[in-house]
Amino acid sequence: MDGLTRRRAASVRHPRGSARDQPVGTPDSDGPPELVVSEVTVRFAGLTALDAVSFTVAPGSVHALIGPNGAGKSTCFNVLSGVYRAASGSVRFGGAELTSLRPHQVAALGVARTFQNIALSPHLTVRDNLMLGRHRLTRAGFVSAGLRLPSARREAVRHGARVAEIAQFAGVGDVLPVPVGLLPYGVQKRVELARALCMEPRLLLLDEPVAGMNGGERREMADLIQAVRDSLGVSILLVEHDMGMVMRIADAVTVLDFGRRIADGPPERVQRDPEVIRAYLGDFGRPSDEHGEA
Amino acid sequence: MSEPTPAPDMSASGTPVTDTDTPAAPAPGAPVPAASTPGAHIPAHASAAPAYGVRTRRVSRPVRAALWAVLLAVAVAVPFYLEGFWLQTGLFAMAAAIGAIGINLLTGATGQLSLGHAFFLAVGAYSYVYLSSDLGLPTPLAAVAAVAVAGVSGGLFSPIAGRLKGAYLGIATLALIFVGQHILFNAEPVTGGFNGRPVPPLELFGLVFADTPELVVLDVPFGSLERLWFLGIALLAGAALFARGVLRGRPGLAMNTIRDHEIAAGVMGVPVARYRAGVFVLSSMYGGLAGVLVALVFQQVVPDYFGMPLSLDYLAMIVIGGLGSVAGAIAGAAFVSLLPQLLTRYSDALPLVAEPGSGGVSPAEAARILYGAAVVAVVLFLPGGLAGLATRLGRVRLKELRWAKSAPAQASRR
Amino acid sequence: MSGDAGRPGAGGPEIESPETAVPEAAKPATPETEGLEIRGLEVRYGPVRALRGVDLTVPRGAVAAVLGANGAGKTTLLRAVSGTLRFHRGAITAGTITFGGARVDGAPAAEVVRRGVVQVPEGRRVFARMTVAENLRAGALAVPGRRAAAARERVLELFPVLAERAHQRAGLLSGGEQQMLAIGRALMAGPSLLLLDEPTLGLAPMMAARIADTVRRINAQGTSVLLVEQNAAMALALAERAYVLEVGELALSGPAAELAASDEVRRRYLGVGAPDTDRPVGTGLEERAERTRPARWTA
Amino acid sequence: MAVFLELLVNGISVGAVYALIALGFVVIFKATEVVNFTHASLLLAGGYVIARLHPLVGFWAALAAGIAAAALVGALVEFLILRRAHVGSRGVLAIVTIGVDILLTTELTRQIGTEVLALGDPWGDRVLRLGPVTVAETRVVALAVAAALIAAFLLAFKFTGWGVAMRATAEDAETAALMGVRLGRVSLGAWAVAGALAAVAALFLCVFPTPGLDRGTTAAAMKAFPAAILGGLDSTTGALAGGLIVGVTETLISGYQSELAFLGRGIGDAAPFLVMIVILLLRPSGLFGTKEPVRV
Amino acid sequence: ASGKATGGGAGAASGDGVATGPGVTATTVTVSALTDLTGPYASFGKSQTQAQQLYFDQANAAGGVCGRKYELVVRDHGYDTQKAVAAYTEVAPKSAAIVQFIGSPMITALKRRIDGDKLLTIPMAWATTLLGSRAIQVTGTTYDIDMINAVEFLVKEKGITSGDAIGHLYFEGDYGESSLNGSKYAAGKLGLRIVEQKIKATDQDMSAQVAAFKAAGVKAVLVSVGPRQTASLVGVSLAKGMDVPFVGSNSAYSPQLLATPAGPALLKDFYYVSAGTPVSATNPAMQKLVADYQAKYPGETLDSGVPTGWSAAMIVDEAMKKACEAKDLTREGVLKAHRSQSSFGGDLGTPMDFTFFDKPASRSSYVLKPDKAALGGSVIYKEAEVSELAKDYPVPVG
Ligand SMILES: Nc1ncnc2c1ncn2[C@@H]1O[C@H](COP(=O)(O)OP(=O)(O)OP(=O)(O)O)[C@@H](O)[C@H]1O
Ligand SMILES: Nc1ncnc2c1ncn2[C@@H]1O[C@H](COP(=O)(O)OP(=O)(O)OP(=O)(O)O)[C@@H](O)[C@H]1O
Ligand SMILES: [Mg+2]
Ligand SMILES: [Mg+2]
Repeated sequence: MDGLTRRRAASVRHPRGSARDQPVGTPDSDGPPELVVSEVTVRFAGLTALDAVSFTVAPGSVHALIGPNGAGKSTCFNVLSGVYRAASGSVRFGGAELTSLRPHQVAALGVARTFQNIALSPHLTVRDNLMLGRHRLTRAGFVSAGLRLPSARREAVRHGARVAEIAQFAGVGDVLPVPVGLLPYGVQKRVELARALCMEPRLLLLDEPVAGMNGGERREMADLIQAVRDSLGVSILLVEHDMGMVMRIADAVTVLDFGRRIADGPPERVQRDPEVIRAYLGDFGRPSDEHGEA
Repeated sequence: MSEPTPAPDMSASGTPVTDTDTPAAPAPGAPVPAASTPGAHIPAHASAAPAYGVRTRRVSRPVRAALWAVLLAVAVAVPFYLEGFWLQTGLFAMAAAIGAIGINLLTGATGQLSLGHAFFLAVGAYSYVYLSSDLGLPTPLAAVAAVAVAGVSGGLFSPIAGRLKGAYLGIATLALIFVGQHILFNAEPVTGGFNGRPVPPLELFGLVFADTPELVVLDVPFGSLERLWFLGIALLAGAALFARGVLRGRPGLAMNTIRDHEIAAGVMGVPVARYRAGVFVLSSMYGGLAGVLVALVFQQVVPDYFGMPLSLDYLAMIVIGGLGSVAGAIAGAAFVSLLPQLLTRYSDALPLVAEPGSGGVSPAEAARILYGAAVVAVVLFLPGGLAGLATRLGRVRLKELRWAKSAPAQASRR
Repeated sequence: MSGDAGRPGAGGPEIESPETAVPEAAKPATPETEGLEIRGLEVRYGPVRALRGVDLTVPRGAVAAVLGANGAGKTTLLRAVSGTLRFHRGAITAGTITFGGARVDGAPAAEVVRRGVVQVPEGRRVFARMTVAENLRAGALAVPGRRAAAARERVLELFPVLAERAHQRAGLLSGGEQQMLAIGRALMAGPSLLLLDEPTLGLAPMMAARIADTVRRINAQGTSVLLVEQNAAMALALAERAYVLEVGELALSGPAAELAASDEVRRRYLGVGAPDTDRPVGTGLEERAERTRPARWTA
Repeated sequence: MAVFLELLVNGISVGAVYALIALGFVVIFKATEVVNFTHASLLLAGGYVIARLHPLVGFWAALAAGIAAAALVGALVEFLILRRAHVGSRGVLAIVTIGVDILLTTELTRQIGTEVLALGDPWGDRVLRLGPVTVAETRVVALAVAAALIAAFLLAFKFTGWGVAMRATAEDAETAALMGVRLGRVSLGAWAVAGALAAVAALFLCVFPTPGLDRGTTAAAMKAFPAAILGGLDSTTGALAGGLIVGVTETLISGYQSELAFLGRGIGDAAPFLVMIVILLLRPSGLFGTKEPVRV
Repeated sequence: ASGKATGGGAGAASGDGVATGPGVTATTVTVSALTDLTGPYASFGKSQTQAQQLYFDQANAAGGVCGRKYELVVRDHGYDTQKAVAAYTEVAPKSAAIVQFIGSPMITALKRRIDGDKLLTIPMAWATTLLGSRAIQVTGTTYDIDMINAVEFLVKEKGITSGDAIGHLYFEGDYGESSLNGSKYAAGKLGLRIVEQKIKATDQDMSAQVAAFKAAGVKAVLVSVGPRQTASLVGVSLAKGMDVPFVGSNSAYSPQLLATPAGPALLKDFYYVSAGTPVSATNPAMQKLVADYQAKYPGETLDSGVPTGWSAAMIVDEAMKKACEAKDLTREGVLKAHRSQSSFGGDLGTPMDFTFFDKPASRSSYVLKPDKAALGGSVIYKEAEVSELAKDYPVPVG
């Protein structure tokens, strides 16, 4: 039928290497490349949501992107993941220039993200939602899936196992058969993270991963994120308003305000930066201060 | 069409929380030491787990196999016993089912409304005629090519199909019907105009799907209908299995996600526009196949048939049958195509249905009314459509009431 | 921040609210408290029982907080009060809810609103295709025009960004801006009982603080507040009385300050303490993480 | 030239009627985001009542009755069916309205039988002569009425609480309820209004130059679909624009069909759809339609 | 073994030595009507079916045929191709003839099968595309013949002269287009210019078409559309001051129109041509039919469907009688008998010749005029005659 399926059908006939020896995931086993955001500007009707923003996410680091509401954090994510087009500027990830790519092309490079507002399929089970994360890693197209070619079957089994593994890891292992719509908010957040992990990303964009969680859960999530970084060696770009968490797990922090970058550097320094305190922290999240403790 | 629904059908939840009741609330006021309320420490995702123990066990294999065997046996026996009228009605139902499966992929699974399905049936039917009689392709080849042509014409529509959503796409596809019929009526050299054109019978491995040459099997005369019956069964089975594979497989997931959350789908690596177009092409190929079959049964293609009402019928079918499910599409198709025939056939025997011509409700009208009522009733009382109902009943019969609740939503979604 | 500045009861201990003496369940309904009274509430979503035997009181002019893990039933509780359970195929299967002396359980949402009970729903739920201004109007649908205008003033001064964005589609606002809009929209109705479901969700620290102040302010003006909040610290600082839900049942309740003091609560809801020394007990997540830390994916 | 003018004016006059029908679609879509296929049978119902009553009670009373009746039918459809259909997808609801339409149309056509019913309007077959051009008075009235109604709704949607409530309900019923919107009333109201509009449209659809109401009348509702869409399904202005565009295209194309014979004669009916396609390619949500705000 | 075993007993001879085929038993002869009682042609279909019911009741009362009683099976397809095809498949095996088949798209779809089944069929459509099949008997004239006669009528009586333009408003489909063939042929012979306007059955408002005709300065308009479009056309034309004669095909007019606002316009200068005698005709046969019909169906509208249906039934009955004389009621026998008749009827329509099946059975048609007072809403304006042109008009076949 259309190009899509033809290509898939072809690649079904000769998969990259034979199923056993070759990794199906991103071929490079030597850590993720660095992400270089330079001079990115995004404008909407009236306003400039991002104004020549630049920062760099070091390979394998947890980099926090913070700032007041409406500062442009999610917009930045949307640019990185190809949902918005930047008016100018460039985003380089390894060899690739992301600003010119469409979302699925960005995904193909191993950039995964979660959403600020949960974006799962409420009717599908958790397992199915996670399997979608494998989309970029699998090849079965209309033809091979329709004809149930052995290749498609094998693929499904192999990736199914991996999905279960990741689900366990993310702490949603035991709700795999549940339609997502029935899960409480906090659990859905985990599912989102798990789905992103299922893409075997090299760069993971997390938009407020612990929003709507209580202290204990926040901590679990924080540990989970660190575990991801350590065991999967993924670079993580993190948007979060929970200063306690940011301070605990971030290696570097970039602060946006009104679409401009007002600070950049290691957490401690940023946290003391008067400009940041004025624009964002207020008397919250002072050093030593766990999130919002009275 | 594709706005995410707040919460899925709530009948689709697991065994009651009572399974995981925590000990009674501790003495109020004074906070209680951790130890005394163990239940309290299980974090939601862990404690919730049993609460969602959605056990999706299916009917046991042997039972399933047996059911299929019986079904097959019946299907084979039918042409030996039923008269032509029934075979033909059955064949229309099969063709409808194929088309319905196709549109279900589009509307049910991907959330793209299409009112233009009849057009693709027309493309299939006419292409078959043109390719076989004018270009002289061998008929089986012509049939395959016709399906391909339908797919291509679906592809040509992809600038629209890829970009438009929901109601807008639905009505945009109306254009296919009207423009299509205009072409059918006016492009006489190809379409034969309002007369339509005779359909050359299919000829497969020397077997001609027509009344001549005579063929008698077990001293039952096998005319075109008897022969086509088996072709119909085969095509339908193939179409159904293929669609099932697609829905259960990788593409199915992508389609569902496009329906539920387009942007998310893109970010997860699904080329949304291309998929939309792809599904549209696929469903038009199903339409094309249905068209070919219809043509073979009709033996003459006429433009009037491929009008707006046909398209609407297809939508009704998938709703009655159950959105997104292959079995549903088939059930719905059977219902919609059999109902009027049954009523007209047995009008005299039926109460309340009056002799045609006499003042009362004529069979045709009764059929229309029941048909409309069915669409409404299903949506009101049978979420998940006939398919959902079937699963429910099946579960009940198998004493699996507990999972019955979990059946429809899941069954109807994937 | 010092939440309880000069507000009696917030600190809890010195003023013993009657509840602390008597067990919740045994406590007789007190009609003289013109506030919100929930007695023996049970809620089911089809077969799923989400709440059971919940008793809760918000005296007029008071602030009560509800804490609980994900899935504990907090949102369900608010839905039960605001009469929106039916939108989720849920229903109150036992117990009563009275507000201002009158039964409100089973009343349609619109009715409840007209009684002055207004909810800020979980997850913002702004009207994406309508402009910010229109969203605010929608908030004031149930009140006469004059009051609406006044309320509008207050809201815009509370969230200046909404004024800047007045004619932008709400769906295009940032997450936090949407949250502000959702709260502002609720305030437009000038409620006498405000149900807040995670109002600081996705808000920057300063903005969260501003919300806290707002709650305090409108409460001072006589609005009672039932606050569901994951930021337990803030919640406990704001409320006189707090309730802890666990898997659908009340696990703890008492003066906010006391709960804030219990290390149980500190650990599980404030998440306080150095990670290594005391992890959240029993979640076993870290252990699981160790056990099943997947390697990089190589088929 | 004269011909062109004549056709143009005729086109506009037909367009007015389409606009009226399209407005009905728009109202329902704005209030419920459902494409209302029942509109065709609402038309039929309204027209039928007018046709049956005018000999007895006179035209204006009959018109009032027809409007009331159609409004009632609309309300009933909402109250008995759509309100009770708990489906996520608006598409399914659209299909439900198809079912309802089949029900109503079947019964109504049964009632109408094989007759061609006159609506007894006061304008009869009088025409206005504007220089070389003549146009039926009924159509002039139709244009005026359409313009007036559309303006009215434009204002209503923008400035009345009703409009806001309606749109809020359409977008998110639960949250709307939390704003104190009485959901039942709003959508009931919307359907009643749509019914009333249908009756008005039916009037102008069935009077001169068309011979009268009969079972075929519903077919005309089809042509209002492209009108509603290319204007933008949620835009009252769009309904007017769309109606006029469809009317003019149709009339010009059929008027000049001899010159356009190479396109195949009788393309008049297909043409509006072609125009619609072109417009949708340029503007996927119609000329005046608001497009989904996309952001995550 | 199944009921289907052993093929459909063709040529089996029954007790009385009469060879019988499908639809004929020792006691009954089954004939079927595939009609439209719920679709666009419901009124037509209804009066035809009732007329035929009446005919066969009387025939049976008079002893039936060949010692057998007629049995009329009625199937309503509501003008839906699929339903029609299904209905045919159902009734064909058990019918000796089809006395009424409404809807040319449906008949065209089945033409080949009807031929193959050798099943004598009377289509209630008069397109030339239905000619050329031995089993299908188109009654009376075809649409094109009517239009030729119409043009000649215009020239003879309405002062149309060579060089003039006449408009032709016609439906998409074979009805419209066979009519157009006729008018074009006649126009060619008489040096007239035809201005075509093609519309669909769903079109209601003829303003655009009138404008076009007006612009082309037509002196008269031929009308091959449905009644509603006729009404709109005539009404609008007069209102816009295009006061010319209109001549329609027999399907273009229905008495109901006289009740609509277009009524006066129709009474002014509108005519229609038909091979069927109008019910208002004063010949005894017609008057008896009218009387009997009104007796059986009091209050039912009397339109052209009544005589048409009646004579169709009569045609079949005649064929059966003849076949009975030949002691051969097989389908072949019935067809042979039918095709042997060279001058049929005359009381309810113009006389017909069934011996050829590639020519219309008749070439002469009445010119009728609407008339409020008259029964059936029309009266004979000009007695039936074959126009010069029609006589040697080469009818396109199939
Ligand atoms: N598609 C859009 N159209 C118009 N304005 C937009 C769009 N997307 C974002 N904006 C505006 O751009 C600004 C930045 O939005 P963004 O979502 O990046 O903020 P944010 O940093 O994520 O804030 P928050 O912490 O509240 O999520 C906001 O003021 C928002 O209103
Ligand atoms: N519509 C529904 N159908 C079935 N079960 C539901 C539904 N909504 C919620 N539940 C279940 O009811 C319980 C309470 O859910 P609720 O949303 O009230 O928890 P919560 O305390 O608000 O969680 P969170 O902090 O994540 O918002 C959970 O187990 C949830 O899975
Ligand atoms: Mg954001
Ligand atoms: Mg909640």
